[in-house]
Amino acid sequence: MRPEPHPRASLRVRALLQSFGPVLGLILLCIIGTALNSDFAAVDNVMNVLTRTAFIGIIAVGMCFVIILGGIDLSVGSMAALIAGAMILVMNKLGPALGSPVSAIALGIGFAVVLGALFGLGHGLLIAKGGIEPFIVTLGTLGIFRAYLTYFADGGALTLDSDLSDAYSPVYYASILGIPVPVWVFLAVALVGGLVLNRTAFGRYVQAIGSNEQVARYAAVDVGRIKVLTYMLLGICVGIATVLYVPRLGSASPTTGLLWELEAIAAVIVGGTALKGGSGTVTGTVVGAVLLSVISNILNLTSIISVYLNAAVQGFVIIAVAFMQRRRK
Amino acid sequence: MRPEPHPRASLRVRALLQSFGPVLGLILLCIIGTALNSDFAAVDNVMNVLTRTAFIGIIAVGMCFVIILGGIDLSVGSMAALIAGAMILVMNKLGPALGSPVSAIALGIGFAVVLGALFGLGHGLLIAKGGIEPFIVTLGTLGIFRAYLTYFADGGALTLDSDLSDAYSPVYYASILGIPVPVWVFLAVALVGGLVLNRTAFGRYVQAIGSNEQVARYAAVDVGRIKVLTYMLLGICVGIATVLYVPRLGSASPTTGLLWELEAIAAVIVGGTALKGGSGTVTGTVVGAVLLSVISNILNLTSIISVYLNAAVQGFVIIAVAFMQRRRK
Amino acid sequence: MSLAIEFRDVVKAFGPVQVLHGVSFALQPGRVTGLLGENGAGKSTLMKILSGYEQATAGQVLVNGRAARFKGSREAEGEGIVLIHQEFNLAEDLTIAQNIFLGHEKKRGWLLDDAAMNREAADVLEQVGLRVRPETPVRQLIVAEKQLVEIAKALARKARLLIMDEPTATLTPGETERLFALIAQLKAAGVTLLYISHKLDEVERITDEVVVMRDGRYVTRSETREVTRHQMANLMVGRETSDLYPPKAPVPSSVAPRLRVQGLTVPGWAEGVSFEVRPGEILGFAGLVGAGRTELFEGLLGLRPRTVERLELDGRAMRWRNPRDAAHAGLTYLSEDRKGKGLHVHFGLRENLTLMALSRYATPWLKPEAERQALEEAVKRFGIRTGTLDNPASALSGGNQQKLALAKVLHPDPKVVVLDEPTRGVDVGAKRDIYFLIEALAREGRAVIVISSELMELIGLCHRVAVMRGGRLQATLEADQLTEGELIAHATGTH
Amino acid sequence: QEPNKVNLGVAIPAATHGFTGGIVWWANQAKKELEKNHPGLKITVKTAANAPEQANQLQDLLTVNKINALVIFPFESASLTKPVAQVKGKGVYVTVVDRGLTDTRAQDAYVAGDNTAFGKLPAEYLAKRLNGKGNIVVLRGIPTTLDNERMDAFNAVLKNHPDIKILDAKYGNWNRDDAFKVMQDYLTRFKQIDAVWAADDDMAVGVLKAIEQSQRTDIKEVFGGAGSKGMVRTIIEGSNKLIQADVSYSPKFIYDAIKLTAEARLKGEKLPANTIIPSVLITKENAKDFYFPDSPF
Ligand SMILES: Nc1ncnc2c1ncn2[C@@H]1O[C@H](COP(=O)(O)OP(=O)(O)OP(=O)(O)O)[C@@H](O)[C@H]1O
Ligand SMILES: Nc1ncnc2c1ncn2[C@@H]1O[C@H](COP(=O)(O)OP(=O)(O)OP(=O)(O)O)[C@@H](O)[C@H]1O
Ligand SMILES: O[C@@H]1[C@H](O)[C@H](O)CO[C@H]1O
Ligand SMILES: [Mg+2]
Ligand SMILES: [Mg+2]
Repeated sequence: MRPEPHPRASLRVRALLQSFGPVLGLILLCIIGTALNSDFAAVDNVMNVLTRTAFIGIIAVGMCFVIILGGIDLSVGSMAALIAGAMILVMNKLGPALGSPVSAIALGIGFAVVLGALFGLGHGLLIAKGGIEPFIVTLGTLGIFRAYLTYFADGGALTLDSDLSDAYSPVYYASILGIPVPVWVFLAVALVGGLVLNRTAFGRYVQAIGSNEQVARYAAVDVGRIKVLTYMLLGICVGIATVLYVPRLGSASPTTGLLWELEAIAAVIVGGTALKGGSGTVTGTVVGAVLLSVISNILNLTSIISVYLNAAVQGFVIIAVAFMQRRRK
Repeated sequence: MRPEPHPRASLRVRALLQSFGPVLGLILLCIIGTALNSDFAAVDNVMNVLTRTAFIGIIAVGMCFVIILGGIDLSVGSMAALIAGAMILVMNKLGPALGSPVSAIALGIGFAVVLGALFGLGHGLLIAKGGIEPFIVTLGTLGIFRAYLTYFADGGALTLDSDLSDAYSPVYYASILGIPVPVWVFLAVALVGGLVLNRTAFGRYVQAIGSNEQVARYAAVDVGRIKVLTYMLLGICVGIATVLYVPRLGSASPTTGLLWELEAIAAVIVGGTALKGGSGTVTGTVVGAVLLSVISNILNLTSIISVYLNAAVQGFVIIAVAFMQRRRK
Repeated sequence: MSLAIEFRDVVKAFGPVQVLHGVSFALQPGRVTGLLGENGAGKSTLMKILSGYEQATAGQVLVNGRAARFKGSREAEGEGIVLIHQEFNLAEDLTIAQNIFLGHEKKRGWLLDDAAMNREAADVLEQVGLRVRPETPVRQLIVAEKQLVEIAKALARKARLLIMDEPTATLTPGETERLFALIAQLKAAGVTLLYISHKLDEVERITDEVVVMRDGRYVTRSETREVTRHQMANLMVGRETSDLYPPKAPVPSSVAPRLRVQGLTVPGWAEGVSFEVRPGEILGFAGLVGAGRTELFEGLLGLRPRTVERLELDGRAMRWRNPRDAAHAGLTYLSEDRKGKGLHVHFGLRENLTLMALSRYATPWLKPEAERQALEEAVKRFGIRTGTLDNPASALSGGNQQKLALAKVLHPDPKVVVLDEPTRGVDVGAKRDIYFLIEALAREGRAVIVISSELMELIGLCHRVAVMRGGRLQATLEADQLTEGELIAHATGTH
Repeated sequence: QEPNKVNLGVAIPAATHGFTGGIVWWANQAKKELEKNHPGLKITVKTAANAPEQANQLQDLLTVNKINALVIFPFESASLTKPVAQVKGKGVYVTVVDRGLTDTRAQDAYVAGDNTAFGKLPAEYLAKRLNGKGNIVVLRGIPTTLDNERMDAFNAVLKNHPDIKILDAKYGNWNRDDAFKVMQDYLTRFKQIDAVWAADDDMAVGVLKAIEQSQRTDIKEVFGGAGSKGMVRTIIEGSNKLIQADVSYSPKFIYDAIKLTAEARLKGEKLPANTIIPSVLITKENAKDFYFPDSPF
């Protein structure tokens, strides 16, 4: 047999470039950031950026599964807002009843994650069993979740009682071994996500369904069940993200989580996963999420351009990064 | 494939339901609307609804092509806002210079459509030649377009000079044969759109690319060119929609066109086109757009439920309509 | 170990169209049975029912005497019944090993045991003779390799009844030989085999008996050694068949070449290939898998990066860069990958047929009536069998899809046409029709290039045959030099 | 900290509609003027599209820009309380503008418009104009605490006028287009409307267009809110008889807050704990005082 011909080798290089595209972009941005402001590379700033990436990053990990599955979820921002609101209501009720803020918070956390799983279950059933396009289902629930939050908050905000808020705040603000709690959680979610995607049958089926649903069906994969589980997984991620969000801002209002769906999807796609599904990586998604935060961090650190044009700079950078890792036609 | 008990009849019914799903939904809604408020069916209200559907509807027709092509455009709302702003600036300059409001308006209209085409050209080139995911390109330009509008408007509103505004306003407010001008334009765009999609080689190529790009390429379809043209077509639709929008309020501000992308995409998908592309109908899209306006019109005409829950009702209705026309798994 | 299968009055209808009209016959355990029938006879459909991918509308399948009604392929696999599909069923984004074990993953606790799966995949790949790493994504494979992966996938299932639906349609003689050796091994191990093929020489060689279907009905069965190939063909079509190949019309040697290609290089695939073909000439391309024939022509069309020293059509220099330019110049190409590159399976027959010649129907508005008329003519001319003209292409049988694909690339009326595996999966009757059609195309003054893995086809049809090996043009054989031995010798480099 | 070196951070919402456009413009205006006049002063302006982003900016201002004074127009009251408290905890002098925090310990000074008056004044004005009798339709902003405050104040006044009926109050999202549609539908639904509380000048623009199109004559008053330059000019010129009054709620208070804070800190002084910039009724008589032609709002 003759040696492996070139094309596969060049394909390898390409694949490498593709998966390193976002990383390269990130490195480049970091160089620019440091050049513009030497404090950019300071530990404090790096931790700040990573901590704030945690919400969107955790949601993006779940979104990565849904997109690889060939689906989409537009509702995550509203879902987070509603979970935050419901969680605050529950904790405010439980706090005085139980007398112990810590157990109220623990119950609240459990409640948030379960609620996320249930919302995901609903999506999954409507999509897999109801046979409705994911875009429509989640566009619908986007409105529904936010409306119910508005309703519960009477148009205003739901705010966590201050004793609970104090007891809860270390979940966002404390550090372990010098690294803030949300970063640990983000890391854990990303690791578990990567493991589930690449090393479990479930993850394999998600990729198979996204790549070719018919083939998966022919291979006797229980397509419906996997779809439901995938949307539940995203729901759980949203629940976890909310658990980190609430101690930070301590309240939920009708504007909470607005446009998070776009950010989460963008993190996944900037991270090199194709919107049409079939393949993608958790690592890429994490890098994508960090990259997006870094862009706005750099914009915050400098004032070289008009504030009106921040969004434009973000737009240009996103397109440029995507260009670096573009696929061959 | 599952066994079909009475394959022939049930397949027919299914196909019928699928294409009539949105129409049925619309009829049902109209019945509900009339029951809730007898003014719903009044000519004035019907004309109001159709007129205000025109913008989104016209954009949705273009979006329908892009989605059938297998693409997406998130930027249409921002694009409309920027075109509106640029158009107002140009007309305000030209008005005094030319001395005639009418010719300033005519030039402004031409400018808007050309600008739309150019933006579409930019998208098309980045996507087809640059090889970047449409989601990313248009997410980027979404930010860019809106940022530039905000910049030009200094964060406020750009307002058309009052003599121009008076001369221009018939384009939105006048009627021909009892039907408002925007409705005529909408009708014309839909008809031309339907014709182009179903009765021209271009339309066939759009479907072929969306169905399987590789096969289209092998079948000597100039995939790149068709993609560029399709995004240009959407850009032109956005330009036309803007031409109708500006005379309505005579101004453009950073809130102009906010979330229109979601509405336009929703109209297309509610109208029965699959997000993954390959096939779809202009008629469905038109019905989808009207259906979405009717929902909010009905909500405005009644106060049976808390205002907070309006968005929830919209969500439920969208999901229900989609359920009526769901595809077989 | 072996399974005994019996079909009893199996009926299948798709919507209004009934495709199986009460099929009854039995398969004897431990033997290799060939299933013969024209395109659209219902072979694939019957096999899908047997292996749980489709359900019969009426009738029964008995497995070892017990009625079985499989609700899905998994249940059939539970009984040891495995089908290798005629059309590929591979998830392109997954690797070879991941596809092979899809739905049957090996695990260590919760986690997948990829090392073990890759190891086992490597074993079965070795058995089928595919030397590609199991971690390679399927997207990167060529058609023949995908076919081998399909076979490897079935092997990994440890079948007791293995059904092969056209397994060699895209294989070259080398892989085919290896497959036959494998079949012999399986048979020796007691596996019952069902073999569907339109290559009657293969059927003759490896089957113990043949079962013939026609128009959704069982016709007859016979011990293989008791029938000749010619008789098989007659049984399939239900009438006397005549010569497979048309007589070769002489090509005047004085005419200038229609297409001249000089120094065509497709980086990584083909190196400095030059050839020419005259009007009225049929030029064959032979080679083994990996010879680079497909890629050479994909490069010629501009579908892959390539460089070319000189390109001439009717004496004029050409510089087309994509299939569209090429089609405008008068050259079209039929891909060997029907499903992935050849047809829009979700499109109607009409839309598929006219796609490459739409400008003819757009003046400026498309005329569906004219398109439909063209479809009716094509259905007649190419013998496409379809329930209704409104079917999507996916509802056609494999062979009929091939005919549609052929009709499609000929529809623009090209001056030069490149046909890559033109008779893939086509029945003998239709094959003959296609050969005569190709001959007619040449006689009309067109230049025809045929890439084929069936050496007999090249020998029977072509005026000259170019042989490629390792991306280089090895030799160009004139009609009087064309023998199987000669071709194989050049293709394998043992000349 | 050297008293005469002030590194001032300004955190405000992004210019997403007329009013916030005004906020951004006035903040930049303050930066331009004050940095020119005070060499020891550095002002960094950050605009945020949502609450978490604003919280992020606070962190960045602190960690990287190393601010020692902050003027913040909180995106949301409750959400920003904790992040602002953290900044204050690091020794930064904090002035909060308009949307008050839920815990006032998190701030040093508060400069605000008067949201209660924003709802109260139009209610009193309309009650008087309608002689205590008539039908009013209301457009609300975006569901927020401050929108609630205004609505509650409006309702509280009208409770004393039982013959004035609020036919409905739907959200127009502080957006001209949404207001246009809501008003069109109000006009279809209600045959007799005496006055409209549009609750924002941007929304009033949409409302006026819808009324103009319908050619209805029953409506006597449209009352916006915030005192945008377009509305104020209309009042000065008397060019639309439906627009007779407005209530001031000028984004200029961000300018005032920055100026007050910067100048006080440069001298090492403090601001009074509360500075309320009163919302007052704008009519033809006093309109000139509220007209800033250069501001975008
Ligand atoms: N999903 C479907 N819907 C409608 N008709 C179908 C469908 N699948 C198969 N058919 C029809 O059933 C008939 C039998 O098809 P089948 O694929 O079994 O033929 P085959 O004998 O395998 O032919 P070939 O040799 O070409 O592979 C054909 O006429 C085909 O058009
Ligand atoms: N030594 C080898 N090891 C692994 N793969 C090989 C080897 N040699 C060739 N190949 C594979 O063979 C393929 C090249 O096949 P190509 O399509 O060029 O052949 P072809 O002549 O068109 O064959 P076919 O007649 O099947 O169409 C490539 O995918 C290449 O990776
Ligand atoms: O953002 C809101 C609205 O724009 C309103 O018009 C005035 O108050 C501001 O806070
Ligand atoms: Mg078949
Ligand atoms: Mg080949």
